[in-house]
Amino acid sequence: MTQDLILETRGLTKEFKGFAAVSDVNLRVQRGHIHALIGPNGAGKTTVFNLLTKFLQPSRGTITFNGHDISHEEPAQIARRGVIRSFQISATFGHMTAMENVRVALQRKLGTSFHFWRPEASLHGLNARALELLEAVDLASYARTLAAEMPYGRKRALEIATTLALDPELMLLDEPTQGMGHEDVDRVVELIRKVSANRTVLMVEHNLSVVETLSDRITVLQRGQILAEGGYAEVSQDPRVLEAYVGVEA
Amino acid sequence: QISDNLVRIGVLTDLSGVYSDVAGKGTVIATQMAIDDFVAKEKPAFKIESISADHQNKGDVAANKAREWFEREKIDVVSELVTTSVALAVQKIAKEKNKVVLVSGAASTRVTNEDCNDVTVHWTYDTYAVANGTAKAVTKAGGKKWFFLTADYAFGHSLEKDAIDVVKANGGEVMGTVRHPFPGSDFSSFLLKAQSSGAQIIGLANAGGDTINSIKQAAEFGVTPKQQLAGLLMFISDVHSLGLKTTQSMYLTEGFYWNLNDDTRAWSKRFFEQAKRMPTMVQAGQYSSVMHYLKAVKAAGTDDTAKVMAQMKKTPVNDFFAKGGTIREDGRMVHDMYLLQVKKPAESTTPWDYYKVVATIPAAEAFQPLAASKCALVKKPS
Amino acid sequence: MKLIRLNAGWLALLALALVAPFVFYPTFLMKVLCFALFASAFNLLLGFAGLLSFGHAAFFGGAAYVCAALSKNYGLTPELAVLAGAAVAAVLGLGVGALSIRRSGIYMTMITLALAQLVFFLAVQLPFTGGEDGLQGVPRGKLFGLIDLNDNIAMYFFVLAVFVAGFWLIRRTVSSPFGQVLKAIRENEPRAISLGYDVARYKLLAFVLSAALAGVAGGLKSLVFQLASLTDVHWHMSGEVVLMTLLGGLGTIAGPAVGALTIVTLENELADKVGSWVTVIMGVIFVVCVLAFRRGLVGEILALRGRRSGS
Amino acid sequence: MELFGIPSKALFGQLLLGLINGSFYAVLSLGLAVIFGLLNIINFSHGALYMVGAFVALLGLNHLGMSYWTALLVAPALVGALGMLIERTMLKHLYKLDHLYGLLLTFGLALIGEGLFRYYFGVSGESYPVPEQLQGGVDLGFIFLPLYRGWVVLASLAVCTATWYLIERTSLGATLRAATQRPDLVQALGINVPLMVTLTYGAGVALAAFAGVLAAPVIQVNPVMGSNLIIVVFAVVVIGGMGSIAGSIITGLGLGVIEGLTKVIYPEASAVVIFVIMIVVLLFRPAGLFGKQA
Amino acid sequence: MSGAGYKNEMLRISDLHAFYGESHILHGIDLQVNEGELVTLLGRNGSGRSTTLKAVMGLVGRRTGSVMFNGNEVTALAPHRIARLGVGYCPEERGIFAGLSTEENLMLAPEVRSGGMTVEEIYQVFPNLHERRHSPGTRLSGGEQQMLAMARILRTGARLLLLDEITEGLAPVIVKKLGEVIRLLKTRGYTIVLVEQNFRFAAPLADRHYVLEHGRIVATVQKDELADKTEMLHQLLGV
Ligand SMILES: Nc1ncnc2c1ncn2[C@@H]1O[C@H](COP(=O)(O)OP(=O)(O)OP(=O)(O)O)[C@@H](O)[C@H]1O
Ligand SMILES: Nc1ncnc2c1ncn2[C@@H]1O[C@H](COP(=O)(O)OP(=O)(O)OP(=O)(O)O)[C@@H](O)[C@H]1O
Ligand SMILES: [Mg+2]
Ligand SMILES: [Mg+2]
Repeated sequence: MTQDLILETRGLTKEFKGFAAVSDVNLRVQRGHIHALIGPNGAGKTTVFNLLTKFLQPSRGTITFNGHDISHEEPAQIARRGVIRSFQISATFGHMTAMENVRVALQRKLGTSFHFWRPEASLHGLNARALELLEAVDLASYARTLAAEMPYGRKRALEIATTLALDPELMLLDEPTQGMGHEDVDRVVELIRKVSANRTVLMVEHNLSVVETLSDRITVLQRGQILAEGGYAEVSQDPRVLEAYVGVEA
Repeated sequence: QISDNLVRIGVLTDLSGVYSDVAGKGTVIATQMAIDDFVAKEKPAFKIESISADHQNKGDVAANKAREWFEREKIDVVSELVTTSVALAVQKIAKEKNKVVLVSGAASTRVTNEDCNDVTVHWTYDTYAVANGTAKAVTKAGGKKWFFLTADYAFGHSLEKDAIDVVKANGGEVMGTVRHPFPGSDFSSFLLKAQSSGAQIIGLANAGGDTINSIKQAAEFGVTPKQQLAGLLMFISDVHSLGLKTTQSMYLTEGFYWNLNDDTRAWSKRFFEQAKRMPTMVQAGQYSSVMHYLKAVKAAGTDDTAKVMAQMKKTPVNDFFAKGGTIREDGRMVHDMYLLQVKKPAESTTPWDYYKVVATIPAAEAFQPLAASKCALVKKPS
Repeated sequence: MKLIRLNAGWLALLALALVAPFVFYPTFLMKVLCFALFASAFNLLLGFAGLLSFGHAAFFGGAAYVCAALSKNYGLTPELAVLAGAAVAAVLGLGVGALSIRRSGIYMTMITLALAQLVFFLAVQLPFTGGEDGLQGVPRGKLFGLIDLNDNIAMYFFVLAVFVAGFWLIRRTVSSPFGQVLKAIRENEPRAISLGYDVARYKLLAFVLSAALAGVAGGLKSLVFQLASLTDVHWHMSGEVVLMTLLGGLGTIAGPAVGALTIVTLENELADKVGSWVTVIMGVIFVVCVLAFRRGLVGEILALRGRRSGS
Repeated sequence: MELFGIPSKALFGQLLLGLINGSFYAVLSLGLAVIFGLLNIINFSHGALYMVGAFVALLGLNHLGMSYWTALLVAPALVGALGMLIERTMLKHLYKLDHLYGLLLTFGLALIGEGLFRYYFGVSGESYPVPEQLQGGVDLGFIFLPLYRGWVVLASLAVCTATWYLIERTSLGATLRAATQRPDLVQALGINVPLMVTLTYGAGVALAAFAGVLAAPVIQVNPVMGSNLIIVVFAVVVIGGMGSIAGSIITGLGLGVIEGLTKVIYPEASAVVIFVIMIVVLLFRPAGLFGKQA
Repeated sequence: MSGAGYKNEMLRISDLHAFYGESHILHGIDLQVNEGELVTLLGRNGSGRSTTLKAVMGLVGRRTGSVMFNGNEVTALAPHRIARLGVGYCPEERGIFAGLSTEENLMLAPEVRSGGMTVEEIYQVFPNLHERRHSPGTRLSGGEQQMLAMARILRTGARLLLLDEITEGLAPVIVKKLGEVIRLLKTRGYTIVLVEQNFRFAAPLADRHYVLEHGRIVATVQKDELADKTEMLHQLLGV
C-alpha cells in the first residue's frame, strides 16, 4: 500500500556511552495523522524527539522529512522546514509577556529579524494574529502577563500557542498535558484536535485517555525499540503492550 | 611681568605605579624643597605654588591632566614626567600651549631627539647616557663578549641598540640577544640561553620589574657570578629592593649618587629626613631642574616661556646635582654621569651605601653628540 | 530628529548638552561623551543580549590606534578616521565574537578577556602602535576637510553629534525586531532554536554592533586627546566600562551614560587628591554595586517610579 | 642531537623550566576550577589572593622572622580564612543571581587588594630569600636545576593530586558536586550547604595563597604579580575546560611546557602562545580539552 | 476539625503565608497531620500546593506564620536543619544531580534516622534504577528521574515525607508500583503529605484531602466523607 509519508526514519539509533537509548527505530508518520508515541518511562520517546529535531546527533540511521534527508541539518534549519517541537519541561520566555512570546514566533516569517534599525512598531502588525492564537488557548486574559508569572498549566498552553504561531507542517509535542489540571487537559485535547486539521502531529503522551481520543496511529516504544504499532484498538489489545506498558499480566 | 605675580609649578609623576619609587612622592618632596630653598635664599617678589598629580604611567591621563592644568589652572611649568610615553604626550601639548616642560624621570632619547621642541628640557639622564656609559666602560674594562636580554617593545629595542653600538665601537662582540615579553615574570629560559651563549656580560635592556626579576633569577640559576650582569637602566631604588646579595658587583650608570661628595650628602640627608629614603637621581634632578627654572624666572623677571627658556639655556647649572651642566639647543641638559658598581654586602658599611664609583663620565662624552641628533632645532652645518 | 519625538526628558538633556561646553570644561565633557558611548555600546551586549564581554578594550583601543595612525600618518579627515576605526573594531568584534560565543556564560567572558589580552600584546609589539609610548600628537584635523576641530568647542559638537547618533542607534536596536529575538534567546535559548532561530548569528550580530560602536567611541577619544596608548587596550579599560555600565544600570538605556559621567568625574576629582587610592575606590564601587545596588543609579530611579505608579 | 635547531641538551632544560611554570598554572587553575566547580563563580580575585599569599610570607619573614615552611602553612590558612570571610559577608548574597555578578564582585575585590598593597608597599616590591634548606642546585647535565625549582614541582604535584582525590573520589566530593547544581535542594536533603560552600571557597583561595608562597622566592614579590598572571591562567582554564579537576591540572602543566618550548623556538611569541592555543582549541573543541561537550 | 486528635500530631501548619518576591502565593494555610497519616493537597495548577511543601522546607522566598514539626517551631530553621528533624522532600521538578551517578544521587542524602529502606530494597522496588545505577543522574529519563527522587528520601529514614506530584509523567505501570510503595510506607508508619494531580491515584490512599485554591484551603475531606463530597470535589477540581 502506498501512503503519503511526511516523516520517516530508517534504523535511527542513539547510543550514550554504549547504552542504546534508541535502537534501530523505523518510524513512519503519515501526513495528516495525529501519531502518538507511547511507552514506559525511559523507552526513548524524548530522545527520539531530540533526534528528529537534531538536538541530539543520531549515532546511526537517517531521517527524511518530505523526502529530504534532514539527518545532517542544524536544529534551527529543521525548525525552518516546519518541524516544530515543544518540550517535556515547559519552555517559555519568562520575562516576555504572553503576547510577546507568541509574537517572537510569528515575527520570523517577516524576515526582518536581523533588522536592528527597524522600530518595534514594525511588529505591531502581528499583534492581532498573536491575540488570536492566545484566544485559541484561552490565554487572551494573560496577554500582558509575563510568562514567568503564569501558573505551570498555563505556561504549557502558552508553549503550544507559540508552537502554533509557526504554523508548523509537523508538530512534535512532548507530553503536552503533563502536570495539567483536568479541564486544562480537555482544553488542550480540543486544541490539538482543532489544530491537527491541516497538519501532522507527533506526540508523546502518557495519558491514555488523551491518546485514545486523539490518535490515528500509535507507536509503542520499549527500551528504545518499537514494540508495536497500529490503531488504538489494535495496540491496546496487544498482550506485549499490556504487559510492558499498562502493566497488566496478559 | 610675571602673570598675576605667581609662578605655578605642576609635578606630574607616578605616585602609585612601577616608578613611584624611582620618582613618585620623592619628586614632590624635592620640588617643595627647591621652592622653599629658593624663597629662603632669593627672596623673590613673586609667589610660587606647586601642585602635583598622579599620571599612573598613562599617557592619556597625563595628557588630559596637563591640558587641564594649562587651560584652567594657569600652570607655567610641568615637571618630572617619569616614563617616556607620558613625557612625549605632555611635550606635545605644552608646545601647543607654549608652556615649559622639565623632564626628569623619562628615559628615552626621543624627548630631545625626534620629538624635541623648544619648550622642553630633559634634565637627569636618558637611555643613551646610561646604556652608553655602562656598555662602554664595561667593554673597555675587558667585558668584550655581550649577550642582551631585551624587553620586547620600542623602549627595550632602543636601549639594546644604543648599547650594541657602543659595544661594537669599543671592540666588543655581541654573542646573541633574546627578546622577552613585556612585562615578564619568568626569565629563566632566556637566562639559560644567555648562559649557553658563552658571553661574559649579560646586558639587561629592560626596566623596572623586568630588570629586578632577571637579576634575581640570574643569581638563582647560577648565571651570576660566572657571568656578569650590566643593568642598562637601573636605579638605586632597584638595588635597594633587590638587596646587595643579588645585585653585588653589577655595573650601572647613574646621573647622581647621594654618597658622591659633601654637597650630595648634605642635600640627600635633608631629603632623607622627609622621604625616609635616599634620593634617586630622578628626585635629585627634579630639585635641580626646578631650582634652575625659578632662578631663570627671577633673572628674566618674567614667566614668559620663550624668555625663561632662553635664560635657562644661557646659564650654566651649578649645584649639588650638576657641576657646570649646560642645556643644549635640543633641550638636553648635559652633565657628568657616573659609572657605578654595586658593592658586595661586606663592603657596605652604612644603610644605602650601595655603590663604588668606578668612573666619572664627563658631560661631553656622556650624552648623544649633537652631530648624531635627529632634533629639528639643531642647526646642522649644511 | 527621531530622538526629538521620543520625549521631553531627552529633549531637555539635549538642550543641556548644547549649552554645557560654555559652562563646563569642554575636554572633560568630551571625555564623558566618549565613555558614555563606549559604555552604552557595551551595555547593548551585556544588558540586552546577556553577554558579558571582558574584552571590550580591544575594540575601543584597537579603533583608537587605527584612527590615530590614519589621521597622523595619512592625514585622513576625522570622520573617515573614526569610521575606519569602527570598521576595524567591527572586524575584531566578528573574530572575538565568533570564537567566544561558542561557549556561554562566564566561559565566554573569560574568552573575551583572553582574546583582548592577545590584542594588548599585539599593541605592545606591532610597530605602528608606537608600543609602550603610544601615538602622540594625533592631529584632530578638519571635519569633512572644512571645520577645524582644534577648536575645543567645534570638537565638542562633533563628538556630541556622533554620540547622539550612536546612542539613538542603540536605543533603536534594543526595541527592534532584532532586539526582540535577542531577548528571547537570552530568556530561553533551546526554545529560541526550536522556533527556527539560528541563535549564534544573532549573538554574533549583537557582538559586532557593540564592538563597532565601542570602536567609534575609541576613535573619537584618540582624536579628543590626540593620543592613542596602551591604556585603551588594557584589561583595566574593559573593567572600567563594565563598572560604568553596572553603576549606571544594566539593561537600562540611559544607565551607562550616567555611569560614565559618574566614573569619569570621580577619576578627574580623585586622581590628584588620593593617588593610588583611585584603584581601591573603583574596587569598592564595584563591590557596593554588586552587593547593594544591582539596579544601578538609573535602574533604582526607574524602580522607585515603578513602585509609585504601582501602588 | 638537535631538535628545532636546538641542542637537545638545552631543550630538556627548557622543558623542565616549562614544567616548573606549569606547576604554578596547575595550582592556580586548580583553585579556580575548585571554586568554579562548586560555587559557579569565576574567582577574579584569585590573582590578588595569590599575591597576598606571597606577601604574608614576606611580611611574616620581615616582621616575625617566620620561616618559609611556616609560611607555607600560615599563608594559605590566613588567606583561606580571609576567603571564608569574603564568602560569608559578600559572595553568599550572590548565589541566587546570574554568575556574572560573582565575577564582577571578585574583580572589584581584586582591585581593592591590589590598590591597598600598592599603597602600603609600593610597586617594585621586595625579594624573598630561598629557604636555606633548598639553596643551591644540582647539575643535571642538561641544566643547572636550582633545588628550589625542583621543590616547586613536587609540592604542587602533591597538592594537586590530593585535591583531585578529595573531590572526585570521596563521598564528600560527591556532595560538593551536587551542592553546586541545586544547593537549595541538597540543603533540603539535610546537608549544611552554606558551611560547605564557605569551606570550599576558603580551600580554593588557600590554594592560590599556597602558589603565592611557592612563587615568592622565585619572582619579585609585588602587588601586581597576580594580575597579569591570572589572565593567562584564565586562558589555561578555558583550554582545559573547567569540567574536570584533573583536566585543569594536566592542562596547567602541559601549557607550561609548551610555553617553555616557545621561549626557545620563537621567544617573541611566548607571551601570546597560550592565547593562540586557546583559539585553536576553541575552534575544534569549544568545551575545552577536558570540558563536558555541550 | 480533623478529628484524629488522639494520635500524636506530627505536622501543624497555621496561618502560613508565602511569597515569591512581590507576589503573595499562600494566604494563610492551616492544616495538621498526625503521625502515620497520609494527607493529600489537591487543587488546580497554580493553586499553591507545591508552594506549601516548599514553604514547609523553607525553600520559598519569604514566609510568615508557623510550621510546627513534632511540637517545635521550624520556621526559623535553615532547610538542612528541618530535614534533619526527619522530613523528606521530593520536589516537583525531581532535582536529580547531573554531576552524580544514579547511585551517588541515591546515597547523597545523609541518614537522619535509622530505619530507612536499604539500597537493596530500593533497587527491588525500582529495577530501572539498578540497571542505570552507574550513569549520570540527568541522563535518566523523566520517569526514571522521578523514581530516583522518590527513592532518595526513602533511604534517609525520614518520618515525614513531602511528595510533590510523584506520578507526574509516569507510565501507568510505574504509577501502580508507586501506589504499592506508598501503601508499604503507610504500613511502616510513615507520615506523608502528597501533592497530587491524579485524584484517582490519591483517593484510595489518603486519610484526608485538603483542597487548595488560590493559596487558601477551600475544603477538607476525610476519607469517609469522600462518597458524599465527591460532587464538590469534582467541581472544585474538575475531575
Ligand atoms: N518561583 C516562582 N516565582 C514566582 N511565582 C511562582 C514561583 N513558583 C510558583 N509561583 C506561582 O505560585 C503559584 C502557585 O504555584 P505552585 O507551584 O504552588 O502551584 P501548584 O499548586 O503546585 O500547581 P502546579 O504544581 O501544578 O503548577 C502559581 O501562580 C505560580 O505561578
Ligand atoms: N543525554 C543522555 N545521556 C545518556 N542517557 C540518556 C540521555 N538522554 C536519555 N538517556 C537515556 O535514554 C533513555 C530514554 O530516555 P527518554 O528521556 O527518551 O525516555 P522517555 O521515553 O522520554 O521517558 P519519559 O516518559 O520518562 O520522559 C533513558 O534510559 C535515559 O536514561
Ligand atoms: Mg520524556
Ligand atoms: Mg506543583
